[in-house]
Amino acid sequence: MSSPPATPEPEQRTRRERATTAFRNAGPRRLVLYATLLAIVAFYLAPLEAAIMTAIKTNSAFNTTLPFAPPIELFPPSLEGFTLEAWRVAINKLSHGILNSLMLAVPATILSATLGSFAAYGVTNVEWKYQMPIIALFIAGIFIPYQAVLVPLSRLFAIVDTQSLLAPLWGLPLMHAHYSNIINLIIAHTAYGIPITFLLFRSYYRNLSEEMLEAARLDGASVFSIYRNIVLPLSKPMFAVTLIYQFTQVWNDLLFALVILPGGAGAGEPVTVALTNLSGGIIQSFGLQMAGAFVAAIPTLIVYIAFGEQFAKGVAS
Amino acid sequence: MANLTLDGVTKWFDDDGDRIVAVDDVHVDIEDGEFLVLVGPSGCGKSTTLRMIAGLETVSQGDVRLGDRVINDQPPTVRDIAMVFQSYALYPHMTVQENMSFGLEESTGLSDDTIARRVEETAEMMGIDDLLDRKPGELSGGQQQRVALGRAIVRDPDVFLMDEPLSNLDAKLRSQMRTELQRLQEDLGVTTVYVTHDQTEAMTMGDRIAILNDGKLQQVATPIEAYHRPANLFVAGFIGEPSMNFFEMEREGDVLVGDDFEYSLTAETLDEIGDTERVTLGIRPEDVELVSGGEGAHEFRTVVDVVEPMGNENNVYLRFDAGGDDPQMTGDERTFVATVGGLQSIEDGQEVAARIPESAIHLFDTETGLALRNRTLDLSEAPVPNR
Amino acid sequence: MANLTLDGVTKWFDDDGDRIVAVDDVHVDIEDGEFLVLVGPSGCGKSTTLRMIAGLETVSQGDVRLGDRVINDQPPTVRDIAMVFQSYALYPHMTVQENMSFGLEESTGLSDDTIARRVEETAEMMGIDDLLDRKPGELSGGQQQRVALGRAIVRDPDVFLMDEPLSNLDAKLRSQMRTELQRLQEDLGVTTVYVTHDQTEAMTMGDRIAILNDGKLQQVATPIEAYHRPANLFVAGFIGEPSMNFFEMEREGDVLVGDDFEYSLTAETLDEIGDTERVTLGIRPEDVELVSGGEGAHEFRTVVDVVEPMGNENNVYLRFDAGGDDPQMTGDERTFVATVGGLQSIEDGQEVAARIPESAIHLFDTETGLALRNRTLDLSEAPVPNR
Amino acid sequence: MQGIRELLKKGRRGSSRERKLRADGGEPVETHREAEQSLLRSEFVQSLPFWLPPFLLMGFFVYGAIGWNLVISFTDFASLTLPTYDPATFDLEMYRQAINDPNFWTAARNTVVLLVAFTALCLVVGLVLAILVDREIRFENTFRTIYLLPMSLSFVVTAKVWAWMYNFESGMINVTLRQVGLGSLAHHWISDPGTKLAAVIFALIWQFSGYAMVVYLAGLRAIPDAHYEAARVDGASSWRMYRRVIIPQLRSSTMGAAVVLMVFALKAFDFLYVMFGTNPGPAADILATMMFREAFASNHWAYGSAIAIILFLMALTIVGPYLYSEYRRGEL
Amino acid sequence: LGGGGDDGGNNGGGNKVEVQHWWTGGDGNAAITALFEGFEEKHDIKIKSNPVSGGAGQNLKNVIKKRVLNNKPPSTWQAWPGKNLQPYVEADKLEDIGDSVWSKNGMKGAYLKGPKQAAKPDGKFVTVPLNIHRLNNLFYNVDVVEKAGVDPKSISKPSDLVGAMKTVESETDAVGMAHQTKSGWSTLQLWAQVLLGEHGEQTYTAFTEGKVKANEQAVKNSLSIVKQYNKHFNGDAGSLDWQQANKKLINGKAAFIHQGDWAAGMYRAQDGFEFDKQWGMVPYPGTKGMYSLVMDSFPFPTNNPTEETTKKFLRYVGSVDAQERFNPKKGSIPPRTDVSKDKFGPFLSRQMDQFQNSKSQPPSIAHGLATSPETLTALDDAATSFNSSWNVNKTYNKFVQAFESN
Ligand SMILES: Nc1ncnc2c1ncn2[C@@H]1O[C@H](COP(=O)(O)OP(=O)(O)OP(=O)(O)O)[C@@H](O)[C@H]1O
Ligand SMILES: Nc1ncnc2c1ncn2[C@@H]1O[C@H](COP(=O)(O)OP(=O)(O)OP(=O)(O)O)[C@@H](O)[C@H]1O
Ligand SMILES: [Mg+2]
Ligand SMILES: [Mg+2]
Repeated sequence: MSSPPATPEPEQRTRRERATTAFRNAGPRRLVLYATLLAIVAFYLAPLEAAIMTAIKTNSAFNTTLPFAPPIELFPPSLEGFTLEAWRVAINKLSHGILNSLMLAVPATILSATLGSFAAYGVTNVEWKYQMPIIALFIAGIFIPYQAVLVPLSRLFAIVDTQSLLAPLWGLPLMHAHYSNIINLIIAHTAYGIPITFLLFRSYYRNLSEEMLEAARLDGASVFSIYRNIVLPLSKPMFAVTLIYQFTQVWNDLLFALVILPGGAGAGEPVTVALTNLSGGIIQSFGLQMAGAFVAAIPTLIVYIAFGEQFAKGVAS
Repeated sequence: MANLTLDGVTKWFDDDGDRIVAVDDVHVDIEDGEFLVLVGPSGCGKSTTLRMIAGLETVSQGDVRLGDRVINDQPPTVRDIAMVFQSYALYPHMTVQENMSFGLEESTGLSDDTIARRVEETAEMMGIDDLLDRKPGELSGGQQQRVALGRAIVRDPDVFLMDEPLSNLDAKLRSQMRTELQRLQEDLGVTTVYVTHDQTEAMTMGDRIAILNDGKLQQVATPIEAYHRPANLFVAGFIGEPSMNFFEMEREGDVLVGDDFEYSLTAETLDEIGDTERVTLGIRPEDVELVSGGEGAHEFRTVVDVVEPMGNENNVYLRFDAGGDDPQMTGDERTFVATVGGLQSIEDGQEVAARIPESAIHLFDTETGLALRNRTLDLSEAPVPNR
Repeated sequence: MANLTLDGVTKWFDDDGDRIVAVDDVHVDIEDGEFLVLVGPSGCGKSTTLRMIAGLETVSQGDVRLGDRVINDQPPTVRDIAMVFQSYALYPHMTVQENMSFGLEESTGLSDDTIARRVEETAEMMGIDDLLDRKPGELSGGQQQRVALGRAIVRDPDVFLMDEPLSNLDAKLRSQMRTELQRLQEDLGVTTVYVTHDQTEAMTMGDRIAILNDGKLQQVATPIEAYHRPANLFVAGFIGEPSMNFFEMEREGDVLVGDDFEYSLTAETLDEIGDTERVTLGIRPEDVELVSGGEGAHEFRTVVDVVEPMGNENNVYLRFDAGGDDPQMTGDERTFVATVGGLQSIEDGQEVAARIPESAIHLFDTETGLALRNRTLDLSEAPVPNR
Repeated sequence: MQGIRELLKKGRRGSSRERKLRADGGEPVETHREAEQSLLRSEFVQSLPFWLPPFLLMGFFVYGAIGWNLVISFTDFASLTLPTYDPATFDLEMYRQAINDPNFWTAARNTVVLLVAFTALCLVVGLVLAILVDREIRFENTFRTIYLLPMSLSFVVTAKVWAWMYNFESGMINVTLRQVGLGSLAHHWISDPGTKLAAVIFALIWQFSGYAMVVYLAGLRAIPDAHYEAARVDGASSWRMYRRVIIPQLRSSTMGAAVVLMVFALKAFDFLYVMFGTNPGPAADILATMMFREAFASNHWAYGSAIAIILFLMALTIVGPYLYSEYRRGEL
Repeated sequence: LGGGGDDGGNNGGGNKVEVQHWWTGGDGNAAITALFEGFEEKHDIKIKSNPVSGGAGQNLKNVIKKRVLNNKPPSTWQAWPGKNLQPYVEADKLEDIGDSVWSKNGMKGAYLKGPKQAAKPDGKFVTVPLNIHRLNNLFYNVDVVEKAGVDPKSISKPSDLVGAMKTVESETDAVGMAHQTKSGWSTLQLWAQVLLGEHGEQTYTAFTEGKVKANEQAVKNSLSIVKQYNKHFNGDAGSLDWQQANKKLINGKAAFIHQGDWAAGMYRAQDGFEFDKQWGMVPYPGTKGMYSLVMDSFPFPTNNPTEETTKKFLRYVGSVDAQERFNPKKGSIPPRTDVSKDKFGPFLSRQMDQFQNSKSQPPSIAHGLATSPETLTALDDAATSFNSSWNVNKTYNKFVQAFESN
């Protein structure tokens, strides 16, 4: 006995365009659409493009060329207006900040993502009473204006002197006393990062199949083992999103650094602070400002361009 | 392995202070090795019952016993029960091999070798040994279903619980897996509780079926018994497709009087009714006979409303020939169904006589719904021409 | 209102340069007021065909005609066609009233009063007039379905298109809505194209059914014709549940020789086969007769593999009695099904003789799948006892 | 045969009420309740190591700090003398001072303007972008990434870039205007108090409209194709389809995006700080900058804390109802 | 806790003097580096230089306040003296160094009254001024004023400057005055000079003492003069900082600029832009004979992490050697009157002469020497809004309030 072969379920593509067939058929309207999209691209990129151009211009080229024009003379061809001096100076002045930012952002990001994942699992995938208030407190933490904690925060790190507490550490090779400032920042960023990482992980964990987790319980796995063997491996994509998001947040922060750092060079200032201070010299150069801005932005730009897709997904959730 | 007993098991949920009773005082005794099917309409508490057995839901009242142990308070982890979920609930990041090993690793102290061997044996038995290195995402629905089963089987549990395991498969595959599953359970002889709301699965798969409605157990019986000897109106209406025809009647002496017709009863039947006044008469569509005459006992003149040809048989919707009825206004409530062989040609509007043989009728107390009398059965007929 | 014609309609999709032909040269003529059901397995192009008629998909080749107009290039907006979607596609933020008015407001210049009146009338007809102020989220599945229908009806279109409108309902509700829909269409007399992959709907609802497979039209016929006179193997296997039993045979003289049995043919039948060598013999489960003897013509000794009691009938899975077969290893491919009355008691392992009457067999060319001979039919039988 | 159907229906309808009645009658057996408790407890206990440490850390820094901040706002902590945490000296003096401080009201007004204008415009731009991108265009990901790109930048960076963009003489906006012969429109964008706040809002929209786009895009994608098609078949034009069928369905996307955008707006401090220093002037001063200025530049710690608390309450009035509605919808 | 900070963990570098300042670039950096070198040579003690840049010193001020509040001050730091230090004194955070520092090196004799006054905001010496910038300057581009036929030396009152600027603008392409209105302080200091020049030192002092209402006419008048100046400011004043404004003078796009004499540092750095040839400076009209003070100084905090070495450092700061190393590079003049002029260029030498011969040294309002920080903030605020509104009455009212709130 034979039966007709079972056709596999076709992959149903959702095609919005079906609903707007007119657009597909009418070439001109399609062109208008793309033209609009490109114009918007210009709007979003123009400031960045012009800033880059400014950053590679000599002062005189800056005064004589249009902001968004490259510093290249066509008649006669010359690169006279081109210079990387601003970049050299910017990198020189910001390199310690970049280093500090890395030392700060990487651990803070990993810590807050991990803790966020822990917490989200603990209140989402394990059933117990009264978890709602806890969840609400976690989530409300996202929306707290940081101004509301600044004064206590600065008082706190004045009272809790990590530098003295960790004094033995500074004697070790490669350690500096001012790392205590970075440690303070790591703690703060971790704590304030938890709510958002919690939310990201929670929305992800809520959508994990309940039945799958129950299956694991029936398979004899403990709460810990379920996390370790099922939830954690499945969280990889969400960790990517969270890490990207949190990294940019920490990297870009200025406020906490202003408040928590005691201030002063070598005190572990992250790159945003260093960039703010870039204008300290007498000669104000837009080229230097823009070059500095880009030097400081490069890591997050790279992260975005490389992982924009996941990021968009995470942001949307 | 052991027999599983639900002893007055009740489950209520808190809903903002209100109590929602999902399962209400259910008693079932499931024999060692028995295949019990739990059926009922959506929301009747099937899944909840199953989940209480598994330990995924606490028992509000009553006992769940495995053998002599009350297992109410045991966490699922230690119950030695395996469950197959509707969604299969395979671990998507693990290979089939890992999916199947996971339970053994977590719940037993077996060596890796032993586990690997057992997984391999089971996979072979299930015909999925060549899929062991794939991940669930790379499997078809049927294959996933088989892996889910394999994952349960490999643990060699005391009890299998299955919650609509076939409902995600397409019709053809479902009927194939149905037979396979049934055969497998017979071979393994593991006590099994199987939840479904699919008629066919309920009727064909179980040793016995337990029919739930609104959290209350309606009947536990073999499929045939449930079909032919329903305990009450609900079971009678729920089991069978098309449903049994019901007519609400008043008893007047030895005659039942309904809106459309009168039905005389023999003394024997009258005895069974006792002194119930309002009874519901039920007759299965295949027991309604279409005859040419129309003047015999228990024969009624009817008009064909709609014919649904099903190929092998036709469902004929009949209307009592009250004469002069506006045909357009004929609501659903006035028709009843007869199933006739697919080759008989019957057309809309045709007048036919329907015979409702007394031997085939069911009678229910309209108030309580309880069965007063079920059809007479003679199951001794030998294999004979089937139509 | 007008008749709808698909004239060599073809649709291909671009898939990274490759052409995927979803609908392939389909010709159907749908009469004014006819109810045509489009069936076929998943992915066969049913929805695509419907969407081309609606104008939601461009036609790659061929014409769609409404009356005499070719409507290929008309946007959906002006086609005067109403569609009921599988998901109902009710606008969740509008009340039922607004949902139903929307189409009239957008496509006609009717005054608000007129629209309100028409909506009310339709709602009354559909029995949803007390739901008018609710939003779709507050309706049950069946109510939503009714609203979706009402939304289509209120527009009084030339053609109704319905894409699996019942598939989201549960079994009981589905069978109820089926009859209701059918009756409604008869009353309104609007040309309707109805897509489904549900057997029962296809058989019971349509005036005619069009069976599609892999984008190609297999047969357009009345349900009964398609059941009893399938044009090819695909239709024969697709229509009917349980499926027709197929046996691949070689012709040797006037005898068909298969793996398990031989089947002699009368001259008349041989004529119909012509000189085809490899034929597939088909027999519907309900045409397989179980007899006590076993030595008559076209009778074969078999063993009962599994019995599936369905209540009103039993599906009996039979295995040819080749003797000594390991019962565990009996794959699905070796069994065939017979449907017998529900009251006959037959048990697993029992030996029975199966008769395959020559009048009931279908023969197909194994290579092309085309029907060589369909069963003889005598539809003239008057209403007689049905079993 | 209607009987059974009716029965089924009745059963379904009546069931919940009946159940309640019954359930109220039955007395739960004590042991079971205990069992339930112990089971819960074990799950609960096992979940503790996961959520408690992060919760304590977060709770201390977020809620602990807010509480502390509140306490400080009751003191008269200022300048270089540490506060005395003596409840007897607590008063609402700082709040009174705020109410009487015209700067506070300017800042509050600017904060509201910034919140509302920025959020609303961002949503509009984001919606338009989302609709444009959601048209099965080629290179959709590229477009989307570009539109979202500014969001990756620090406020410090965008403030630097826009400070230059807005420069009267060499800034790109004025240069471009002059280049196309609209020199008369060239303007002191960020020094003229009339345009200062608008310029800030514009730059912030540039930075964050991509976010609104992404949220709306997800919202649009969540609307079944069938709704577009049904609207088409119903005879609606594209414009009407979006206006009447699609956009009304984006309410929850709008809510979600709006709340997050407001949070961004509250954090716009960095932007203003880099662009204008601690004192952006009355035209662009917002509570966030005012708080920072008062606390960290003028050392009016208590006063700054009071402003912070007011800002926090403002945020709460936005977020509170949102969270509650999410909770009601079971989305928390 | 008080002891906790003393454990020496604070600077991690043992006995190094930690000096915080905001001279992170250009002249300032060169100057302070020279000073540090001098100290290290002399005492063989390492300096831990810990600069905080940005915000025109505001950032450093915030840092210091935070550290002092937390009882973890640096050894010493760059601070504007005068009333700026009042909060520290009030909170008892600065120590009297009248004996330990000021009595040495003949400091008390070598400093003029003005600077000494500024070093003891509360009557006790708490800080050591290192340098002096003059505030009452009017710089001009020689070419431009000559082309316009204006003689800056002949302008005797601030109000007369308006006419001069008109002439400049009618005769040349240059604007009358380069100015920045992006932040408030430039306008505040400009207005202060106008007040000083137009209404005399007494009124100026009365204002700093809070007697605003008593001088309503003077205040309003000086404000309206600045408002008149506004018509002659460069058009992009609102988006510049002072360096960019100053460049306009260098480029000949403006005739005048009012700034502290730090502005001359830019001229010095510009090739071919020489004092008295391309640029010139006169005391701000009406302020001849006065030397309006802006100073940097180094205070001595209580709870000092390196008490003795800090004192050594402060003594050094008050020494001729230190001031001779520092000031020529910085473009400022030494507060000590006994420093040789050899190392100072013609401009600074002239300034030193004028300083030493000045009748009075009024402290700068805009730099916090004359009023409490609170008042300064309020005045700054007022100037910031004046920058956009140019509303004399409103600004006057704010000036009044600036003193009232304290
Ligand atoms: N966690 C819960 N909280 C409150 N009520 C619940 C909960 N789980 C189930 N219920 C209710 O209990 C009843 C029984 O639910 P159950 O899932 O057991 O039904 P079911 O028979 O499995 O239905 P289905 O066939 O739809 O799966 C339903 O009315 C349901 O709404
Ligand atoms: N937009 C598309 N692009 C490419 N291929 C498509 C597209 N839409 C449909 N197809 C393909 O066309 C074929 C027919 O699809 P269609 O949706 O018409 O099937 P169907 O018969 O309605 O199936 P189902 O019963 O699953 O709804 C399928 O193979 C499908 O993959
Ligand atoms: Mg269920
Ligand atoms: Mg389809």
